[in-house]
Amino acid sequence: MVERASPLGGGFRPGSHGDFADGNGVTISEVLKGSIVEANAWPGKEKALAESISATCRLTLPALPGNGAASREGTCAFNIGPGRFLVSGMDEALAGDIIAAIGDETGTVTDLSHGRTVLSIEGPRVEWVLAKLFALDFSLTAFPVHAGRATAHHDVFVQIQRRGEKRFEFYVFRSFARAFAKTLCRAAEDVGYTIR
Amino acid sequence: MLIDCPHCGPRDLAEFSYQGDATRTRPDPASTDTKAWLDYVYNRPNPAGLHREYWQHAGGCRAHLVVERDTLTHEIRSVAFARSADSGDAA
Amino acid sequence: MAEYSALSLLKNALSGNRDWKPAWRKPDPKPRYDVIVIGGGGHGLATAYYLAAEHGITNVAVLEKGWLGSGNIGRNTTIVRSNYLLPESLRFYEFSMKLWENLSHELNYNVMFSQRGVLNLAHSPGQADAFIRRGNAMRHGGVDAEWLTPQEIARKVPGLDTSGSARFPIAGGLLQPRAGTARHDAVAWGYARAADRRGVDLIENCEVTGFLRDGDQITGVSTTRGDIRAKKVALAVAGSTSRVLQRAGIERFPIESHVLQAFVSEAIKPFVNCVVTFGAGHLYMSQSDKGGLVFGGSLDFYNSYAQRGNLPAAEDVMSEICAMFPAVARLRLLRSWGGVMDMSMDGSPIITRGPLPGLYLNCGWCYGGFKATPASGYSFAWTIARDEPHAINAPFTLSRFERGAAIDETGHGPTPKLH
Amino acid sequence: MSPRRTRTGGLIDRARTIRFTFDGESYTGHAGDTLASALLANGVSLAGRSFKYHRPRGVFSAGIDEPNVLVTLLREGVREPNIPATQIEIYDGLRAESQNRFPSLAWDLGAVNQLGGRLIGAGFYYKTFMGPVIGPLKGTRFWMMCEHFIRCAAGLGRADYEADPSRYERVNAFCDVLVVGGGIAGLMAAEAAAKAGKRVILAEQEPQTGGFARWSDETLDGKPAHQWVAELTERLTRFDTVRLLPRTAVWGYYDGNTLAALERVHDHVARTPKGHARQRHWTIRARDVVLATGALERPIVFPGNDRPGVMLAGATRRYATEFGVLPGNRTIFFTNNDSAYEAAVAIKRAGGHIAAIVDVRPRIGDAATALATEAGVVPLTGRAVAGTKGSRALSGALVQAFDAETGRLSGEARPLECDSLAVSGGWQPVLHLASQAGAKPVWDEDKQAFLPPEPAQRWTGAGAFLGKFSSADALASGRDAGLKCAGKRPSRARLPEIAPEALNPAPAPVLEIRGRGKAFVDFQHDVTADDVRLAHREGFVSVEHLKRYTTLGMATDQGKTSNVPGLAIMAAARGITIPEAGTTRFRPPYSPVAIGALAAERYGDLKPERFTPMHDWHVEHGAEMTPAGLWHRPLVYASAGETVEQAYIREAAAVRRSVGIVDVSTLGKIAVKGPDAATFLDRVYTNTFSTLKVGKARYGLMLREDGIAFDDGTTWRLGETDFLMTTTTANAGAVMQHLEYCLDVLWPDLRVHLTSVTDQWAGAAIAGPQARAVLERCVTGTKVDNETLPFMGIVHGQIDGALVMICRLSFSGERAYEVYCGAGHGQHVWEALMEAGEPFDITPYGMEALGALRIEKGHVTGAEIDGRTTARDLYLDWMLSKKKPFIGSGLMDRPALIDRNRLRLVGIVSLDGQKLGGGAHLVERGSSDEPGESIGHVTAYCYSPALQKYIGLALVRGGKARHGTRVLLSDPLRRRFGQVEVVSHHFFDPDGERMHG
Repeated sequence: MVERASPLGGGFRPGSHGDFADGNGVTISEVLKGSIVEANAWPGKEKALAESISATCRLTLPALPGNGAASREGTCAFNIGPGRFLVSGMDEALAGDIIAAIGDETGTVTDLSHGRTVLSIEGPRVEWVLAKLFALDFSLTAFPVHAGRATAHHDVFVQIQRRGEKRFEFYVFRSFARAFAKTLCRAAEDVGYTIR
Repeated sequence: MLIDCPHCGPRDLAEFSYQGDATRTRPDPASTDTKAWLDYVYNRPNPAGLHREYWQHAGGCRAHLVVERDTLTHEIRSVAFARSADSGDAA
Repeated sequence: MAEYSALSLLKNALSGNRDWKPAWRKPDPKPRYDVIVIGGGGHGLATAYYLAAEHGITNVAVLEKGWLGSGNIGRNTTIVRSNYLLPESLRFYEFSMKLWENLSHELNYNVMFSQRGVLNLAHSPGQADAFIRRGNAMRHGGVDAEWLTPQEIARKVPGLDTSGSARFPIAGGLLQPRAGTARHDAVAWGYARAADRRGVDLIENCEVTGFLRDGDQITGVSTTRGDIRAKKVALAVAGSTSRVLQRAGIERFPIESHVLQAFVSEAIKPFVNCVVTFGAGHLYMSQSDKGGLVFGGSLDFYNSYAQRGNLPAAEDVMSEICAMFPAVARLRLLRSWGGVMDMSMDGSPIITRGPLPGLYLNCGWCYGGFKATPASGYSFAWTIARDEPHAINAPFTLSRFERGAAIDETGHGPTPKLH
Repeated sequence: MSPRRTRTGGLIDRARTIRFTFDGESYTGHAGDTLASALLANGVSLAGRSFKYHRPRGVFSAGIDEPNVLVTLLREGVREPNIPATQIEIYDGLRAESQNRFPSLAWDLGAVNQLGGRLIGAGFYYKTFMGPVIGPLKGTRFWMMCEHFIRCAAGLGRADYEADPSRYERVNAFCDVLVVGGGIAGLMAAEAAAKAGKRVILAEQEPQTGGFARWSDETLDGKPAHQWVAELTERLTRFDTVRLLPRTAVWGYYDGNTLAALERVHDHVARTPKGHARQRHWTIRARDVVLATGALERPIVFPGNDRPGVMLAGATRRYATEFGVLPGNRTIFFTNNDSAYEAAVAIKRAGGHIAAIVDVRPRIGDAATALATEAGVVPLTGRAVAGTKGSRALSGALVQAFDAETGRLSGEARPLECDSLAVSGGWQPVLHLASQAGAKPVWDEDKQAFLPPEPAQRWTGAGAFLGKFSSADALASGRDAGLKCAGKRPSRARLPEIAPEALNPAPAPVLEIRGRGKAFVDFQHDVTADDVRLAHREGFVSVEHLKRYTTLGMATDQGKTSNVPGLAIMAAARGITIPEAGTTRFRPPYSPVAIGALAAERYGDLKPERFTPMHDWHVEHGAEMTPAGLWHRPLVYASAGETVEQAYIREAAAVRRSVGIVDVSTLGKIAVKGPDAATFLDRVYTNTFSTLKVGKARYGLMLREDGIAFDDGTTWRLGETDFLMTTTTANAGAVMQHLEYCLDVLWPDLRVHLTSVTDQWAGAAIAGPQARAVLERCVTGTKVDNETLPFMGIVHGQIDGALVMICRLSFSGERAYEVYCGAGHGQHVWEALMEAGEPFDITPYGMEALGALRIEKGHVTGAEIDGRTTARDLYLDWMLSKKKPFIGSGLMDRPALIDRNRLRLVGIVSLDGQKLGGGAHLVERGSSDEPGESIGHVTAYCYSPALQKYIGLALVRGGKARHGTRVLLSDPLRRRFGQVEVVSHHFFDPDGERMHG
């Protein structure tokens, strides 16, 4: 297969940037997911859809608002709207598997593997940096590990999954990815950041 | 202002897009009653007080909501999904 | 009552300013008038003035629920312009502009109309074409308009980011040199004083609570200061239009009330000498005589009668002003306020007889009411006095929606928040 | 040693000397000084000039309420005007300038305005400057000439045009309890809430917490108040759940308990570290708010009350106690309440000399008497200061007998020598935030102050904000407020013991001493008591009229000191009480906020940039990019020396001649899926989609509900229940939102899902006679011949290993294909197409050529679908289905919308061989001087390589009926006039032979 180009461009330079007086505040990197799909249940079929996803992706996805899950292999899924889930994994075949697994009577699946860019941000100052960009409560109690949130930074829609106590993954529309990465990096300058 | 999205929880106003009056009833699509169409498209109760209105959680889950809000104080009394709201637009 | 002039100022200064008289009387309402104007804002006061001055109808009361000029004319970014696209709007606002140009004299009150120019910046070739279309429409309608290149703009307005590296580089600008600003309160006070001198009763703290009727015919109003009868009742209450109409039994109307915020910075020495608007967003800015930068942007986008704005809308405006004038980032916001706008379904006003017999209506000014004040008062007075519209307000009826003859400057259709 | 600095005491760090300049003079101060305290310590009493009369002014307050000494800071290469000296922490190298004076503070030409004092009182502008009725200065010209000079004289500091180099940022915060104000009440509230497990934010506008406790001489449990405060603050920092925000002014109280605060992060150091914000804009969503905002002291209005050396009594106390600075060598106190006595003692203890205490009250209590004794004076009760002496500095005060009942002065005015006059008119709680939140203040006759009412939003008051002025009350009310926010009942636990006991600061109801000379109410705007009375005389009696007519309270201090005295004078003039005179509603911000701080991260980058997958290729290949909404799109790919026009003509000609390629990735793309998808499309489009076969595309038109054209595009049926809709680039968001509204609100029963896939697909359009040949060279997995891929057909295949979906459709009139592939493969596929096109000299083209080609074909776009045109106006009536209703069908036939005389679409051809011009109008007759009546306008124009002429599209009254006629092009704005012929808008290949072939 043809390799997918990153939308981030030359400005997204690996290395250390910003004020390192207190060490590395956060690490930012692009996660090259093989598959990203949006799965959308018909009313009343939310549970069936979540179960289907769970079975295909080998994880346990609760069909509850804002909930999410991740498998040991790194496949993750989270809820982004009523009956709507974002599912992603490193395997390029996964999108096809999910499309095949979900029947017409359960809902629809749309392949977004190219359409969304995933950025990971992690580190001790991650909540501070993110608080600059989103009107969301990033505290662990309000936003537990695996949970997902759909939100926006001004014109940029963002879907966020918490992947660890100090790690988040951001799904942004590909065409906005370069601008968003720039904004994210800028917000991290005061705590020092590393691009990997 | 914060709107308590039934799906996402309380979120900042900036994430929502106002979609207008939610008391209008769209005429039957095949209706040729111009008066009814005019009333639907142009007329509004525009109350000073409790207002039933649509908001879309555009910067969130994208669902349309029916919000009851006081236009004098901006106090929000209730929020529900437009899809499950009991009255309002149907055709 | 004494004329205002440099001489009267000097005379009064010599006598310790003890002899100044009230700018207008504070009469009690009479039981009956020829015309009652509801709403003591700019439009209501201007209407009363022109009824008296142009039509000799002086047995007129203006009823104001608060203090005169307490509506949108009291919280305003004060821009006066006639740079419109559509012929109906052009005719109306240019008529207004001509009245503005002689207003201080006519009212014997300095309304500080300053024709410092309004410059609309365009930021893409397509937007430039749209602005040129408007400028040409102005010229064909007998209104002044000029097209400025980015170089000319850089010379005229220092501090603007005219660099090619701006996020939205400036492609040109449409200038109306005769446009400008005026002192908003002075307009209300000037009309009030001039109307009062011609015998109009200006009655403050008098809220209309209901309408007196004879069948369908409106015969007067009930107020917090008693019932008052009149042959004709005229409504000019801007953001409160729907509320007042509801008291006349009209439950649904093509108006939504929305909040618009405006802002002023701390006073600084002269910084910008014309009104500038930013085309890659929605922002207008000028500098007041006191030195504050006065600016505003879009509506808060939801129905509201609370004169209170929200924070995200304010932040949007600040972002845009910084994009336009990067030096302004360091200046400080002094005050913000919110006004209630009567947003119509096509963004254009309604000045008409009806919708009930004996009732006359002036509303739907969205956020363009200030500049319209003279023409609005003039044509509304005409409509009330003669029971037929003046040529300039004839297209601005209610029936235009029925006919499909909306006057939609922005092309956004019946979505009031977008006008 | 500075002349006014005490030998010891204060909370400044005397070991650290700091150098700064003021108006070019070098001075020193200590760490912990404000610019105001440092200037006072250096004996600089004249430090500002007032707005209108240019009166000499000195420091009047010690805090946020300072009306007089505003300075311009020169920092990071730019000017920052109007900063109160009381709010500036000095740092090494600080440079400040005084304002509103020329040529210098001491000798200011503007002071000539004082001579015209009576002439230029309140409202004078309105009464003159109307100018002559005839002559060169008639109309507005005379006023504008005068205005020019008035403007130069007005304003305060001068800003420059250099971009602000600062960085600002926003931080969103969430908490259970936001405590506004870090005085002892606020600290107690914060601790109580934190102990109950709540997430707490405490914001304090000053650099340190403590407020009044920093300059009182009280002890709490035997410790000096400031030390007790420091310990409590330290305890708070140990909670993980507490965030302390010093230098943070909460300035806005918005709906839903959303509060805005400004943190001055690095204003107190010489240089903001790289990558850090100078100021930070906090948006705090708090479940509960504790307002512990304290109180501000009011002045008394009396003649000459603005002379440098006159200062608020509480401020003198703060300068002496916190900063170790004496207000003068001989200080007179003038008061209507007891709090000034405590201040007098503080000055005395710091080593100052109290010349007198003048009290308007006939009698005072024992406690005050004792304090006066300690201060070394016998209070002059029943007396008032009726005037002051001095010019640029205070040299004395005139003291006269005064009857507080009648407000009259009597007897001889006795001059008393002094260089400092400390005034107290009582205290007014800071209600601004509560007022913003909708609270209407209530007048308290006993305290002679406005107090907060019952809250409308979720806030709880504490301390002096509630009118509880004693430290004991502040501690108790603060703790109770914190507990209340934590859902707990008031505590009976012991509170720290306070010594000495505080005096009751309830003042006598005297806020003005009427005498001869200017008595200032609003210092900064030079509004005098006589101005207030003049406003009354002229009928401007409502509070709002008063404010507007005199500009009272509209200066940068926003009337913090002038509000209540102004109201009191108006109330007296009207013969009514203060509450009857009314209050004004406070608006955000409570204190001025840098505009850049509110723009935050958007300062410098207003909107995010949107790039297509092929963006870098375009740039590398010389494309000139142009903004299209948030997107960047190639305008032309000009080669060296080419103009834009030459370039697009070359590009468009290449398409007609051979083949071209254009990036169409920006088109909006929406996946429409589900069993009811076809039904749904039938309802939103004017034409029918349910009859569309799988593997085919159709052009569609949408209307708004009012029957006006909304958007157009093609929709592709990829499967029975699977459609891909495309929209115009500009309307992508609006169409998506419209469709979602339809599904959520109008037809919730339809089983349809929508997903934005704009970013999933890269799109390249290949157009021209050789387009198919190019595809044949690179597409695998499918044939692309006319049979397999007829007009509006769709095939799936691969290009150089990447999956592609190809639809044959054309907006140029040429044989053309849109090739879609995964966005991540966009550049890969584009390059493969370029390579395959090499033998045909494939030419990349930009927006200009794209426009030229679509104009030649007569295809409409945003310039024609401008929100005012109907389908019929654009001759798209054939798309209006008669078989089914659709959005817009209900109102599209209204009489004015089907009028034949509407502006309708035509083509125009330039007859003089000159360019047309977007936005030019068309007239039947007219000249450059008399442009005549417009009958329409040009919506788009180009040079047509196919026709070798300048052509355009236009909307013209009557439309088609004018075909074959000649009209005049009129573009007065660009001075272009000429003749054009009106023709069909289908210039090129009207029968579609090339497109279908």
